[in-house]
Amino acid sequence: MSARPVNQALAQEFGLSGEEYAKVLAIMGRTPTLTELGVFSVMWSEHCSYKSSRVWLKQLPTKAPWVIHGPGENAGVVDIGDGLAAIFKMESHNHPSFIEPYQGAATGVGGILRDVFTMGARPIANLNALRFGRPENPHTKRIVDGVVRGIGGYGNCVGVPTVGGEIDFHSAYDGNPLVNAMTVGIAPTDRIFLSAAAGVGNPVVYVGSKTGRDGIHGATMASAEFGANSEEKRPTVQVGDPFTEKLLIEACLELMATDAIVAIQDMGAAGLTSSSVEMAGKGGVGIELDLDAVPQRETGMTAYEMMLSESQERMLIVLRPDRAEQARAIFAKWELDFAVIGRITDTGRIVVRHQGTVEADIALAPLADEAPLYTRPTAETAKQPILNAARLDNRHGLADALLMLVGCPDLCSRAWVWDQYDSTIGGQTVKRPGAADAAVVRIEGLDRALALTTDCTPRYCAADAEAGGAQAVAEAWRNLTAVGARPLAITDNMNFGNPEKPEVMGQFAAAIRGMSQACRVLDFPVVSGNVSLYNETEGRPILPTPAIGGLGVLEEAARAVGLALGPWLDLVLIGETKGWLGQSLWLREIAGKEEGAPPPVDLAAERRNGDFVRGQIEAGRVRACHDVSDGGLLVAVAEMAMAGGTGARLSAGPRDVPGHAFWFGEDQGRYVLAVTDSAATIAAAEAAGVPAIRLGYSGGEDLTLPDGGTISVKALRDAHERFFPAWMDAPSG
Amino acid sequence: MKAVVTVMLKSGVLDPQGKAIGHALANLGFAGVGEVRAGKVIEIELAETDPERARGEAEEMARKLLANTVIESFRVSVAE
Amino acid sequence: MKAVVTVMLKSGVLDPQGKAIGHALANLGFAGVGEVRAGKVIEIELAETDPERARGEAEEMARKLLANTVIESFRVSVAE
Amino acid sequence: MNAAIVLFPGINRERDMAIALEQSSGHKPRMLWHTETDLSGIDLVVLPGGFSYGDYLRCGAMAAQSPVMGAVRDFVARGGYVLGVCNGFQILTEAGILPGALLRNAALRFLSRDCHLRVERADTVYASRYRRGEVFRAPMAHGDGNYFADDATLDRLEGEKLIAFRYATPAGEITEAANHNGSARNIAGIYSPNLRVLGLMPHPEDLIDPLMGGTDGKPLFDGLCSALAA
Ligand SMILES: Nc1ncnc2c1ncn2[C@@H]1O[C@H](COP(=O)(O)OP(=O)(O)O)[C@@H](O)[C@H]1O
Ligand SMILES: [Mg+2]
Repeated sequence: MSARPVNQALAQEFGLSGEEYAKVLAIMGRTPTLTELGVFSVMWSEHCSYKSSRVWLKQLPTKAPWVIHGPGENAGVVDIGDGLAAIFKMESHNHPSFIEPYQGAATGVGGILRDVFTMGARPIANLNALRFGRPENPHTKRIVDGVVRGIGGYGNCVGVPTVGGEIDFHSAYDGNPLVNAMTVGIAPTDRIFLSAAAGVGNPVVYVGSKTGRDGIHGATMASAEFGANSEEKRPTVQVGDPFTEKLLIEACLELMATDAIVAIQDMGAAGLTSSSVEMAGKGGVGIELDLDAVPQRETGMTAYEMMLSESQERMLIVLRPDRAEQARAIFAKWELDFAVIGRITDTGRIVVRHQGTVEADIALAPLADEAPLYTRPTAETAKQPILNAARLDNRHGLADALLMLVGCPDLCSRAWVWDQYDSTIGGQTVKRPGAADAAVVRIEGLDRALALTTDCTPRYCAADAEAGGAQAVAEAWRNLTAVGARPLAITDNMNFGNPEKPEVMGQFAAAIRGMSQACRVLDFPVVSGNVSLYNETEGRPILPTPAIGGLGVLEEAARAVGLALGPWLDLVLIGETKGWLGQSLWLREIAGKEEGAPPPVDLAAERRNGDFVRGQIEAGRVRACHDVSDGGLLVAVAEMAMAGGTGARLSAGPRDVPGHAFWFGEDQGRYVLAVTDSAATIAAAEAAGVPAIRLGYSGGEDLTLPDGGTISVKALRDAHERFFPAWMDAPSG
Repeated sequence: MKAVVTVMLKSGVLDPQGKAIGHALANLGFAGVGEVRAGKVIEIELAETDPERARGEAEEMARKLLANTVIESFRVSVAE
Repeated sequence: MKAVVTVMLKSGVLDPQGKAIGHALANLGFAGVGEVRAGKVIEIELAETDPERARGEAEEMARKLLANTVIESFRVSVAE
Repeated sequence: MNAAIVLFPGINRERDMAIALEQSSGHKPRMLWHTETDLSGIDLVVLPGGFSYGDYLRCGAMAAQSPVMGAVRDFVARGGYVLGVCNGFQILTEAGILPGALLRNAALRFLSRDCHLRVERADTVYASRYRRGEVFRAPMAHGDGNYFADDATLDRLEGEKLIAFRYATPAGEITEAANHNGSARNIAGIYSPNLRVLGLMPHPEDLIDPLMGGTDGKPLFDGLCSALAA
């Protein structure tokens, strides 16, 4: 490697501040080598060290009797009964997906899968939470196309069904789309694999794909040694290889059925560096690596390059020495590279050798303990006024407004998207995308099923991050409840702008506060998550987007309810309606304004209403259920009608709420139930202290509105299904 | 004229397809197979009759649409 | 030696990808674009140093694996 | 009945298939690694769905060259029963065991949705539990299911009544709109001349349980398993 002197200037290029570099010098007691500087810079990066977010993340509730492993492991682990655990996490791949949408999204899926199967779980479901710029923005179409193909391309090939997710459009994401991928896996509770290394002398084994110069620290791009490469600038984009990932899943699970593994960890961000440092650090041991043994795809790679490469589809394993040959045979069968590249020591140091030279020798404890931790300044975002619904201009009748809403980009059918995702593979998908508020996936061979959802309403978070944070958690809980599941835990993906801006850090802190309150009241702890900061272009941050991935359990998959409306049922609204139009989609799409305070979440009412609904579902009294969210009550009913191909006749709402506010307001904590006997449901609700009113009944081919308007279900579907195919498949650039 | 645009992954970028093809050729008993790279070729009939202008046009097409220059490089040849 | 195997769909086989590219090029404002066909190219490093034998080897690879002659035709070139 | 499911690297619907076969036959099928060549004692070989070798190069191309496929070819020659679903169908055409080829879907996108299949003949071990002309539903999940063969081959398939299923409307009409992937003559599946090899693109094995939305695919396995059990 060409001699670039290691000094403060280089450290800064690598992303370390002057103060951070001074700490490095103090820890090392000498000038670090290039490789050592690389190790510090990636371990102390925002991505690996959570230096701006850690103080806030600590506030999140993470415990419950059913939580087996909370944050701190590769993924969260919860007990789901029958001796099984669900292992799940969500992770962002925002920046790569902007640069190269297909590969960025694909490798995002690959990365989160590895976080889950590295703990011993067979992945059984994928979900994704996506935010894109305005459809009118000329780049958006290309990004949507690439991201959707990439998610499908990877997930379909590895054979994990993609069963759910969400998509929003907003100009704030024009230059910075969000791609958050979630994976859920299943393992026996007594066969969960952790990453803490142990056993002095135990071999450290590298398996999977070979290492190339993929995604090495952007800073090196500018350094001299690549000058010879002429105009072919080295891309930071990694290409995913889902075929190799599939082999890696099967090989790892086969090895995990033996007792060969002491510790295992995927090589994610900062590859070999973070995996080896974290495994040894967590285990309180030392580690020695011999880079000559690392399987390499390219020639002449330096120690620095190998330690920082982010080549995909690789894992690091500490093995029992007497099982190394057995492990080698398994990986040979799956035609994957397998190499002993080091061993565990008792030195508490990481020592990296390459071609006879010690390229790095760092004490692990200070690398972890003295990692920077910032309590960055925060500033509150001014609260917006509560809108008075009665004063809002209401030019459109219910029917016109409904047709516009069900057809708008944020509410229209996503079938074009999920048709590109294999949702049935595995043969266990009880509720596919679009069939219910949460996806429901049965556990092979059992009656038990998991309910899964992702949720966040960024426009609420932008107006009031605390209310928005609470709302995101509450909506996830509500969606799980609406299929009849018992919500267990969440994973989160905190997508925000530049944390050095007090307003952004203020949003972050407020969102955490709101989430924490909701998690506490709903008994819905955070067991894993991810933070993605610096989501900005040209100084303009994205909307604060704390995406929530929720997981719940159903003892009996057969009891899961969907949202498809059948004929001749009573429709009952659960929860209170004040007609909250601030930050509603009606306000944005129909009145053309984005303003006002977002709907508040009454967490006690949320819990009461949800527990009541779940009880009714468990008792078999509910034929269909749908939560009321974006677009409000009338959109919820229309969605049930479209899903079931059945119309409904709705009666007038209460007199004290204006019609448009009643039918399009986004008050929280509400559900629409389709039942055979509304009187019984309403009586039970009253007994439980839960507001309930009859909305009307189902049947026929039309939706008849309380103001006399009528729309056929077919017309609704046409409006609902038009946007995506017309936008994406229209022959244009 | 006919322009032929060949699009390959840049060197250094992982080529999973090429890798798998190389494996398969070895399994079929072909010896002495080194690196295998897989790419795309696009043949375009052009109304343009001047070779240099045709090449220029095809290069622009490659930059704008046919190649993803973040990870791919291309070469153009013209014939007839 | 390096063998380059180019695989194209036979002329009787519909090529929706080529058609889609043609459409997209027209939409980007390229005029005078006629038929567009999309195919694959596979570059193979061979230990073989004799051009004729290398070509023969690559042709066999194409027949056995790289092309499906029900729908595709191929051509081989060798270099270096 | 002794059924074997072949595992190629990258295959991923083998579990779905095993569940369907076990449910209809009462026996767990054997799992056969792609390097095995001994098929003695086996009554039915299944090539399941997935992405063998990542679907790189062409779907099924590399799997078709596996050692096990030589054995499957002999097995077919001896009159053995072979079911190839999705990637399995692609492998059968790539191996030349069934005619034609599967091209990219006409719309150039992966398609995962339910389709309707019309049963073209019911006098086979695979379709005996359906009626001729009956329509059943099955999930499809593929990017390359666009069946292609030259006109002479298509005419022969029609003449010899070797078309197993066609994409249809729920009412059984053979329309362009029902033909999601653009297949020649709406062909979703074909038989070998002795009617013992069936290749089809959709996944009846993923619709055998009311909980997953229906049991339309179950008669195929019930018919097959009871015929081969005899
Ligand atoms: N927003 C968050 N909320 C809760 N836990 C988090 C959050 N962000 C990160 N974590 C936890 O911190 C640990 C490190 O995360 P990460 O660096 O993304 O892991 P990996 O490198 O395995 O992908 C994980 O246990 C993760 O669950
Ligand atoms: Mg990890």
